[in-house]
Amino acid sequence: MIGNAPFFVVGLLFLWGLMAIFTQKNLIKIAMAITILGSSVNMFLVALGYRTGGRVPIHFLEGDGGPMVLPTPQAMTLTAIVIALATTALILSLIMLIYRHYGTINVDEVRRLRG
Amino acid sequence: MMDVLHFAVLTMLLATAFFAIWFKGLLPSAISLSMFSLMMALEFYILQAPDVAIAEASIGAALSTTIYIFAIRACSKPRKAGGGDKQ
Amino acid sequence: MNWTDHLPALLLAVPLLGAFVTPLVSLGGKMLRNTLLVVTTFVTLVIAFLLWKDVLVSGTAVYVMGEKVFNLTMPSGMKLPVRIILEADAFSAFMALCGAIASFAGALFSLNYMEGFSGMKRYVSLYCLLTVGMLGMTITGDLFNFFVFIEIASIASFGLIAFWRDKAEAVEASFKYTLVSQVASMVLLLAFGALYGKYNALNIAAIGSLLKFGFMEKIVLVFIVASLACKCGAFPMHMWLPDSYAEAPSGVSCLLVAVSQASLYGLVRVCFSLYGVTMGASFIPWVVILLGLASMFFGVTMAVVQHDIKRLMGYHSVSQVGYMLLGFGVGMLVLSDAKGMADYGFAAIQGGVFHMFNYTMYKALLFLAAGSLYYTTGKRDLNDMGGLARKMPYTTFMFVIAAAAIAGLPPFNGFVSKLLIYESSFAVHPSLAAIALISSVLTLASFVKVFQTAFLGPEQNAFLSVREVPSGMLAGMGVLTVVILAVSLFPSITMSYFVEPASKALVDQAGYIGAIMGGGM
Amino acid sequence: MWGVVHTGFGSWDALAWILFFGIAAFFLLWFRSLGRSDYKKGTDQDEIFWSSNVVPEDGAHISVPADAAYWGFRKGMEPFYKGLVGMHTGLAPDIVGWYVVVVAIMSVLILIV
Amino acid sequence: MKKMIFILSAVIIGGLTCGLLDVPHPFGDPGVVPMDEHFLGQALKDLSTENVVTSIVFDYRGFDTIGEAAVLFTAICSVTALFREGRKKS
Amino acid sequence: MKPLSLIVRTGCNLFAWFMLVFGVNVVVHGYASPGGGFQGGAIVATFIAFLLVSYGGEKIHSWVNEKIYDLILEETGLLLFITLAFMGLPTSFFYNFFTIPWEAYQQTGRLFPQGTTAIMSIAVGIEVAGALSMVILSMFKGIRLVSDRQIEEEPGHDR
Repeated sequence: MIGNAPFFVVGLLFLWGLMAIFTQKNLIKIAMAITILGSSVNMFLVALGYRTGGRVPIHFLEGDGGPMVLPTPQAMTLTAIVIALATTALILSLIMLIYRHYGTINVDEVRRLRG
Repeated sequence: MMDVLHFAVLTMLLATAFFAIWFKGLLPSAISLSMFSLMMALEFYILQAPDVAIAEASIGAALSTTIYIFAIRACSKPRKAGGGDKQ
Repeated sequence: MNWTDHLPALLLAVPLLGAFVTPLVSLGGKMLRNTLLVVTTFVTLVIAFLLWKDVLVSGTAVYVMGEKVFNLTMPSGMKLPVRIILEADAFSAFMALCGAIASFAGALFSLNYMEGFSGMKRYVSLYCLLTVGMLGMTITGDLFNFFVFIEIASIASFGLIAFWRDKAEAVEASFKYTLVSQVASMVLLLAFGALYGKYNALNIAAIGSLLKFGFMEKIVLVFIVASLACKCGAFPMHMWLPDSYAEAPSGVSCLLVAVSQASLYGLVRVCFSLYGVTMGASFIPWVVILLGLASMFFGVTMAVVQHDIKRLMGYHSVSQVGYMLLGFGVGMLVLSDAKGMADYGFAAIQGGVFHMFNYTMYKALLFLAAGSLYYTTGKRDLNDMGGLARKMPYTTFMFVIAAAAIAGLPPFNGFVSKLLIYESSFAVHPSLAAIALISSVLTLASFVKVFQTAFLGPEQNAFLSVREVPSGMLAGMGVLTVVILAVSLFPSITMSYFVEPASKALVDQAGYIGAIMGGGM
Repeated sequence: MWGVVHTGFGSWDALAWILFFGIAAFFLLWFRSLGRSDYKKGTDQDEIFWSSNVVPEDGAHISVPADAAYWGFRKGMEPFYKGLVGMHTGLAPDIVGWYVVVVAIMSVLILIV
Repeated sequence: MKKMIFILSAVIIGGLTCGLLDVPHPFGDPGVVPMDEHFLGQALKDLSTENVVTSIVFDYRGFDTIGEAAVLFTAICSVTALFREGRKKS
Repeated sequence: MKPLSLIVRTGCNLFAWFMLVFGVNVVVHGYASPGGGFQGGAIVATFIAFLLVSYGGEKIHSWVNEKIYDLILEETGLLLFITLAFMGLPTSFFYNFFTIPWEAYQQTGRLFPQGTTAIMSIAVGIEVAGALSMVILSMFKGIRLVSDRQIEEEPGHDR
């Protein structure tokens, strides 16, 4: 049986995304870490709505007649995906401008503002 | 059968996420991230969420990868030294 | 059907519409676009005022999005609300009014301040969207909707902080804010998802009526409190704040202050209305108090040694957020204890609520004054300034009023709220009040430094051509000055009509839940 | 209308403070009126005395820079400031790191306490 | 040193997250779900939309959707503002 | 961007038009099948990404004016969406104001799109397609802006 495996995968992805922020030096890798973090949360939301043996929440596709999976997390996830894309686009634009100004995308050298 | 597929997709999710950060090069990372999104879309499909799967496949796998590749191209053009944290 | 019933929806719809039509209106030229910005923020201010008045007269306003009757919270046969509900009690309306004032003042200021820059079409859109996000956070009654609005506010502020993208520091500050804000948002969404999974509801009141304080709720509370404290800039997580407040254009800094207050509102709302008395035995109140003390003290000590004027004010923001956290923390500590609540807890909450309003007003004014200095001199470094009081008398006057208010000098409003916080925290432990007093003294010291170096001193040749700022900027600062003076001179009216209903609404968890769960028609 | 705010331990009266400032202003103006009446603007009474040195043309040379303010305070609290400024490294992952540390400490504590 | 503390904290948070996630309900068994059952039962009758997710996105939680459209609009405004041509100095 | 091989470019060109049609289909049939405004809009937006691969940036920028995406697509979608939301206002904001009763709907064969949801879905589809295309185009423009051209200091900073 599948057990709670999807939830543990979510936790591992979350941890991996969080750790990548601290271990990576490249700004684009850090942006990827943010993307993984967002995806893990999206997967958590969808996994919350799953019912064993459930079917797609569309009345038109009459399946085998089992219970439908919960639709609300899916609607929330749609919103969260678009938000994640918006943030990704913005953070990559900022990285491009940082490269323009600093000539590097090493995170250790982007520290004019300190103290 | 479905459980085996589910396990395979979960394993692939972890592996692609791992390699997206692990690869040294940026382009392989971006491709791995794209694979990650595709696996995520497959996972959503297995969890009976085709709406989200379509969104994730088109946004995560296609558009997100495109802008990642744009960013990598913009940041890999050689520039003169200097800058950094020196004013 | 009365049109005033729709005020909560209009409060969000009007600035949203303003943001959406900006690209069309910009085709008509600069004049039309500026008019749109001012009109939109002014109409929002009027709506916020009407909503506040309405809530004060007739109690909590509930608005159900898309239902057949606007206040039918629960459809027949349901025990829980299903749609998105906007719930404006006295505290929400208070915060919305406070944010709308800051938004209007910043918009007036921006017109002249941003004259020489390109991309103003996008600036106007983003400014309206930031206003929407801030107002939405304050009046929504739904957890996921709160997340959406916090994201609108965050993304709009990323764009606005980096608006001067020709300066490397602005881009860097925006990047740092993006990173930490996004991690905090994801943790927040995880917490909201867990709450949804357990209670199968997203409404704050509905979850609040069901909540039992167990393992999951503890972790969720920690996640929410830490994320929102990060977004409003409490001490160990504050490092993005001075950077981004300093590098943003001044009109935006003014609004960012209101946005951080909206985050603080969310924190307080979750603690008081979602968890309420159930969390009484945990140590979260002490965490809030400790975060407050640390922010207050370390923020102000960092501010004393700064020489960049806006960065100094950014560190002061950290310090001032500490006062509010201290006040609310003391209030949370005695939430389940009726005697302590009557003795000093309610005073602490009143102090915190009043300080939120005061802080938004005078810190916004200080940022606008700093922006005026940048506009006329082109400098932000205090070492290069001096003798500007003769050249800019009005700016000096307003700066002095704001500085006196933030330092808590007696005739001004900052003193009243600080007094309330000192007294109530003294009742908990004298050392809390002592640290608060020391921070207040250091605040005064650093503003004396700013005043002395920037405005006093001999005239400098570099500033011979400096003139007073244009009238639009003066009008923006004037709005805030008038509000500060009015609040200072009529403290009893302010307290009884403004602060006390808000504090009562905040403490009254049963009332907040009952407005949705009990009413229901 | 002006009103008094009772804060539980004391009270706050805006009118009393305005009265106080009025009286203070009266005394201030009174003392000022006792001063010399033969002061004239533009004569040598007006000139700056700079320890018998030549007064610089530009005011920037005789104004005290902001860095010099509270020099002693900063010198006295040198170790404190060294730690505090050292904490603000300005690195982006550090900012996230502090947030993560706070969350971790809080969540461990709330499970123990 | 500092990095080790950060990573340790991240591990603590990750571990807690792993422990937290299946507490609401075990995977595949959401239990009693009044809100979602209401959506599933009423979507066809209230709105006559076959796709329940669409009816939630555009009707029951339509305000989230307008917020989400606003997020996209915000992203466009930000990206185009960052990459604007800029005014040349005269 | 460096030109890719001929096979990739031709394939992308063909695939792009297929994606356009598929995206429009997903948007229009969102009420009854998986899909809807966001998903379809995002698929339509991949159209422009494929065109960028197959033709290169200069050609695309000479063909399409960004104002098309900004003013026409995006504004139409957003304003249609918020207008529909406002039109429910006598009852409540976002009220679904022209649903057909359940009995009448059953007789039409249950495939007829109706209610504001279908129109809102199309509005959001237009908006998302315009918005994401705009993001792609501006970031593509950003590559040149970042590498070749100087981002000059603006006159507003001067005093």
